[in-house]
Amino acid sequence: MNKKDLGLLILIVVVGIVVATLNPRFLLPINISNTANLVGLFGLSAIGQSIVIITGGIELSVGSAIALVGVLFVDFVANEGVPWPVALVLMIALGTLLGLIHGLLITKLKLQPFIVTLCGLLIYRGIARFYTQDGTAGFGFGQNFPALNWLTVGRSHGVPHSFVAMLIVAIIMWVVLHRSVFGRYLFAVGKNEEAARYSGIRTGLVIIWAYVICQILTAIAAIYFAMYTSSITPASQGNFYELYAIAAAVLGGFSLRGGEGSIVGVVLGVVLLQELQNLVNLLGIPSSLNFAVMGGVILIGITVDQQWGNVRAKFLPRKAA
Amino acid sequence: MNKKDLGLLILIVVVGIVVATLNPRFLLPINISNTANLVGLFGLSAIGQSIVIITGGIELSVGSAIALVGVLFVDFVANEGVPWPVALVLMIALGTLLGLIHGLLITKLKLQPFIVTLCGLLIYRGIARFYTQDGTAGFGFGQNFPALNWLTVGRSHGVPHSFVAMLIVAIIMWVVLHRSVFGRYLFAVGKNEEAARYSGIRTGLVIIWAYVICQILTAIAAIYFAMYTSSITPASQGNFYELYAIAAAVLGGFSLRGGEGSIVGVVLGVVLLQELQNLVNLLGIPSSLNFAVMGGVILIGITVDQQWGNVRAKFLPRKAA
Amino acid sequence: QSKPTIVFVANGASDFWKAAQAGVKKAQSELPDYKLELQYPDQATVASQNALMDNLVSAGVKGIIVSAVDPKNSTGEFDKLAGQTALFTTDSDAPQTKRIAYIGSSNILAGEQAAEIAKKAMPKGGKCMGFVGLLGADNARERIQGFKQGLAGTGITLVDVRGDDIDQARAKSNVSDTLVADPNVTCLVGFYSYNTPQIYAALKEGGELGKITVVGFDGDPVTLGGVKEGSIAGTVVQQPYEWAYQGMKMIAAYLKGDKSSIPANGLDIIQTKIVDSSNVDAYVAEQKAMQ
Amino acid sequence: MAADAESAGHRAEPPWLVLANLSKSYGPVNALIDFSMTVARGEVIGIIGENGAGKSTLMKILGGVVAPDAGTLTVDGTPHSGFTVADSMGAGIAFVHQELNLFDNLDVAANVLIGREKRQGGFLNLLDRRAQRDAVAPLLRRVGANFAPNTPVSSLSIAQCQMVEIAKALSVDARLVILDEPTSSLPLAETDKLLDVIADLKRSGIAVIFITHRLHEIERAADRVVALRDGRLAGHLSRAEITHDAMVKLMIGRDLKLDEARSNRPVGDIVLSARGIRTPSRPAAPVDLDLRAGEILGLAGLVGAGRTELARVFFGIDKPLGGSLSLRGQPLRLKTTTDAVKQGIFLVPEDRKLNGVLLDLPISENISLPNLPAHARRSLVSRALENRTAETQRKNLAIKADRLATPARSLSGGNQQKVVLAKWLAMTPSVMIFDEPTRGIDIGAKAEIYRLMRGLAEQGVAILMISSDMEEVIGASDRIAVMHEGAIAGYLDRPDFSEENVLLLAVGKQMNHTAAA
Ligand SMILES: Nc1ncnc2c1ncn2[C@@H]1O[C@H](COP(=O)(O)OP(=O)(O)OP(=O)(O)O)[C@@H](O)[C@H]1O
Ligand SMILES: Nc1ncnc2c1ncn2[C@@H]1O[C@H](COP(=O)(O)OP(=O)(O)OP(=O)(O)O)[C@@H](O)[C@H]1O
Ligand SMILES: [Mg+2]
Ligand SMILES: [Mg+2]
Repeated sequence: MNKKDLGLLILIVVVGIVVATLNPRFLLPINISNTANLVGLFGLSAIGQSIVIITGGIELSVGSAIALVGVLFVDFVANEGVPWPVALVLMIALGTLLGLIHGLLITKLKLQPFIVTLCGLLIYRGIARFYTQDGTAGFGFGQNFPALNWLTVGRSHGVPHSFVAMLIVAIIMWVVLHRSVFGRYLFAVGKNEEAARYSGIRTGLVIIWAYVICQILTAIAAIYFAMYTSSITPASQGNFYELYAIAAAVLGGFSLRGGEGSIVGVVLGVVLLQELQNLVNLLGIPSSLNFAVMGGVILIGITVDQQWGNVRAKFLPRKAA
Repeated sequence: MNKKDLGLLILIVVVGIVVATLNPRFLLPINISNTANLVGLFGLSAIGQSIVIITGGIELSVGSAIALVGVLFVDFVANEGVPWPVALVLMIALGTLLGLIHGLLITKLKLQPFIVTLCGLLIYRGIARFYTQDGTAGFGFGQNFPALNWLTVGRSHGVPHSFVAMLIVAIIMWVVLHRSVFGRYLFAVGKNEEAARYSGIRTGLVIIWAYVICQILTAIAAIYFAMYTSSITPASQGNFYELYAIAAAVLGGFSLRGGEGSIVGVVLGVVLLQELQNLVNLLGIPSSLNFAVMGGVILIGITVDQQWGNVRAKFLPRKAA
Repeated sequence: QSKPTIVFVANGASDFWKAAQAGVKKAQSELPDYKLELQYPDQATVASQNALMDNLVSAGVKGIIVSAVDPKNSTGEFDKLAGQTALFTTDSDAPQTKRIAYIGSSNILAGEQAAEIAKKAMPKGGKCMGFVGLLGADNARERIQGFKQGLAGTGITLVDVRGDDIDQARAKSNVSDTLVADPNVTCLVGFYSYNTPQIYAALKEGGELGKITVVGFDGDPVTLGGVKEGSIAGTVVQQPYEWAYQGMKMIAAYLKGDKSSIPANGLDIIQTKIVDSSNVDAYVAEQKAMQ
Repeated sequence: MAADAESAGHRAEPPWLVLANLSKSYGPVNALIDFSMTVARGEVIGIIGENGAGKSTLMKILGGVVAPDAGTLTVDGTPHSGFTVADSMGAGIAFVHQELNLFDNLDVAANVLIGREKRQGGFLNLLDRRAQRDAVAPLLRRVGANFAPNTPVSSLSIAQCQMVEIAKALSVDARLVILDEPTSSLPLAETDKLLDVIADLKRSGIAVIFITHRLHEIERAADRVVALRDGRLAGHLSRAEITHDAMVKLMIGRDLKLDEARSNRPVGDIVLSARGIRTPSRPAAPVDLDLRAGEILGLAGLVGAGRTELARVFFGIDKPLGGSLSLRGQPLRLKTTTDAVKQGIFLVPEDRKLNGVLLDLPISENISLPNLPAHARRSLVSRALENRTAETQRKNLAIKADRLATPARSLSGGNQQKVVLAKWLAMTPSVMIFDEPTRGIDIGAKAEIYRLMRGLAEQGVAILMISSDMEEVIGASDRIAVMHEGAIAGYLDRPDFSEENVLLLAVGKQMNHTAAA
């Protein structure tokens, strides 16, 4: 864990202590369990996003993809009678396809990631809305898939399985990003794609993989979200979730210029954001201020982090090169 | 007008001809006038956005700023009895302030534009919603401000004044961007901020100005939007408008890496986006598909533009460099 | 160009309007001389809805019945539209405009009916927490107002209403958080159609189903299931089918020159009704029959 | 020399790499025309040529980065028409690019082994970080680097980065190592080390192609010289024929007399003076420095001595932690570079690609940029005025570009440097700071730059010349200041000028007055 991550952890703990002092019920196991569940849901998509951000890209279609995959999954399972494991595989295939398309457009046609994924944002939401004729996709009353439920919304000893899933994904992605050759290439490509190419790295392939991984994780997150809400309004499901994911990554020390960041950081970023959401409800802050609180804390966190870095640079002499 | 702009113009005309063939009412003066009005509204904020994009920055808080300024303006004028010219000046001052804050955070504290303005997006919307307690701000029945109305929602010979305002702003910004010393600095900073600094340019100041200009234009756009809708739901007014502005700029040939773009381009980008919205409604395409159509056309437009550039580069020998 | 068109403009995409769609269809079968449609703005915003209606008028639509996103403040736009087409309102009224008539329910009355359910379920009083999509929206305000009016003088209070911006994940976590934040809350009210199912789900997960009184609005299948099961005290349903069906017929008549069906005060209130365990089966059957 | 005998031994073998009739043009610019050469095993070839002669282009073709328009490459008897980066690597060609290509978010070891990581964990392809470090440490020792394999590259200076690049080339099991101006920012000691490395490579049968504008390095290291002029082969020199004058003649087609004459005119008053300036990386070492009108003060020092950082303070880029500046006796407060430029303090930066020119802007716009208001009427830029200035500067500095509207990117490194000079010379300097002014600049242009500097000094401009090129420091300065670990270790006046003295001060020892006498 690097210094940035540590700073974030301290911020999370400090905020936690303040909230717990104001309303001790903050520490109730059920509340922590609920928050952990949301951390799991948002964490899955944020980890995906962070892989793309490492390469210097951005994936704005996450929220829409969550709506599209959610709608299809629920409709397949609830209405079309597709067995859920099959639907799950189909959704992951869909995620792979979306990621592949984005990656190809970005690497082969040299389109800017921002614009490709912005179009994705528009198109996938459109398709999701069209598919249901702008209606809601949901499970009927009493429709039940015990195994699927256990996997997604189940809890063991109060630990939500969504959180467990996120942890597993985080550990895998930690190894991939920080310990594998592919991870090294992600960092290299993010810093200087040209130079990476000169070094014999197949940069196009690395970038395509990043988008594929992101969309696969997004598809998994979409299924968890779908099972959590168990009904999906395609016009609003997942709206702005890409921004949450990006915010979490940036809070966690990622640079949108690419080449910087850690998995621990993004997970902590998600934890902080969810803590803030929880705090608004627990302290009875008007829900209209929810956004403002979130924005304010992110801004303060980033500023403090930055300033702290400056102060360190100023007063602590650099170690001999 | 450069080749990129010309290509876009051709796309606009072609789409127009197709739509007019399918539904001749597309060419009715009232329809063109309505579309021109929307072009005016969105154009004002897109021009502002494009100035920021030139510097390699991004301004994500546009939509929220439109909500905040709109709410305050309407409330001041309709409920607080502030004379509208005073309110107008106050709103422009507010825009200046917001731009200044963003610019200072970005240049002095060295925060990333994406994250500063993302926090702006969250915070301003929160404030707007809190200010009205999540209610709507609107003019009461029969409240009327003839001069203000004439300026904003009035039309002369069918030409909406919002469109006229946008044209005036576009001409001014064209001179600023493409002919003035400041414009040259904007491009230089966008291409390579460090090198610009090493040439004795006060890059910080240039960047701050870019955000101030953007927010001033956004504030003006906000007032036009407010008068157009004449009521403002702070939770939804302006949602995603930053994305439209960015999409328009990118369609118009701007690079999000900075240092590239033209005012003619961004205006044409806005025209195309509004033409698409209009088309969806006129051709009776399900409105759920609106987004998908928009995304699809942007993607195709950008791809064609890019591929055309590649083909040109391949087959037409470059003019003497 | 061929047949005159009448459009039902909803206030945003939602399942709620599926029933209205059915009503439009039914009316279409009875009105072959007209082309009847239902359209949504691409976003639930005034700007988007206004642009949609401007375009419809440009396209030559003869009559519009609209569920306004923000009726209070759409005076100018509605008056302009009323000059170009036959304009009716539904769902939420804009009485000061030049619209011809309003066909729909009264949200204040609906709120009062919800209060009835609460009173019946909690004779000893209690603390209620409300949940809604858009706190500022008129229908939300009126329902909340009606609910409070209906509770006046009883031992039941509505302590707060949490908004979620139509984000269902937020809607659910708001409920979970409330259960944690204030253990004295004994009653939860879902003011928007999707809020009640999310309350139901959160309670179920928290193992508190049945221990807390739930009052709902609208007829989401989960809500109705909960009512049937007994874990939801009751719900107040509107009749969008009737709005669309009767509205379309009224406009068609009006366009033919028959003004008699327009109520004198311009208000055609179609009553909301309480669905509780006593009549839920009948209601579900009735809805099935309609589709 | 032993090396001579060895290379003679290899000459009998057929060359393993043959370049035949290579041509490459960028639009109207013919960067390389019908060029042929061969490379034998264990041969050290020095490539020389003026800026823009096509040296880097040739190397990029060898590296597979640029595809030639015509011609073939034959490796071990196999001709290649399309030669990709992978082909190049496969052929055992290691390449140190002229421009640095390091990843400053990774550590040194990761950079050295990028694309060729040490792996473990089978199909999982995990990094073996210990093996990486173990593999890189000896390479770093070999190039004389004093930093560890796990040092983040972001904390290295340019010269140190260049060492990493060289280590990277050594790490490949190469048959040919291409070094495109590897010493352009290496000071003397490190350069020596590099020449040793080259000799090492040669001993183990590895060929080296070595591009540099420092001709004495070629004299020391090369078996053979290939000269380019305007994209064509200008001629060869065998080991025996390599002399400074012969090389110059091949490169520029005539003799060149380096103008060593220094005016003995007395220098003027103190223009810029610094007192107790402390910089962030060396807060404990305050710098006092006086710069006089009409003098060229050479500023020497080892890698990372802190010269660049001092220059940044003088130019208003960094704020010092403490201390004060004054200009002609008046206190000088620099909040931004604009303040410095207003006072006539100009900087020609060390990293021209990053800080010197805007690569995508036309040459003319680069030149007018610092003085744009003077090229504008009522704040609107006048292209006519701009072009006039640019045209004047192009003539004065002999910038090799066919049109001033082309982006600076298309210029060779040397010509880019001239553009940086041009933008300042179009204004009136009172203090000019040159940070490695001739880095990557050919000998002809170098002479011009020295002449320009001298001319400026004669007009009374105070000049601070930071340089790691010992010849340059001793040849062009009127006075030398030597920095050691952030502080000024001492000054040398003309009589004391010697490589030895500069080096002694640079490593923190006392200088040796007798040696100078
Ligand atoms: N990408 C490019 N686009 C256009 N012209 C180019 C490009 N790269 C190089 N050139 C031109 O090709 C010619 C040869 O350039 P090259 O970089 O090979 O020179 P060089 O001999 O390495 O010079 P230097 O000593 O300055 O590094 C120059 O005239 C240069 O302007
Ligand atoms: N104590 C230190 N720890 C780490 N890095 C240092 C230290 N001192 C200097 N450096 C590095 O060296 C640079 C400071 O030296 P500067 O570049 O000013 O040296 P210089 O004398 O110009 O040498 P060079 O030949 O490297 O340009 C900084 O950019 C920094 O990266
Ligand atoms: Mg070169
Ligand atoms: Mg230096």
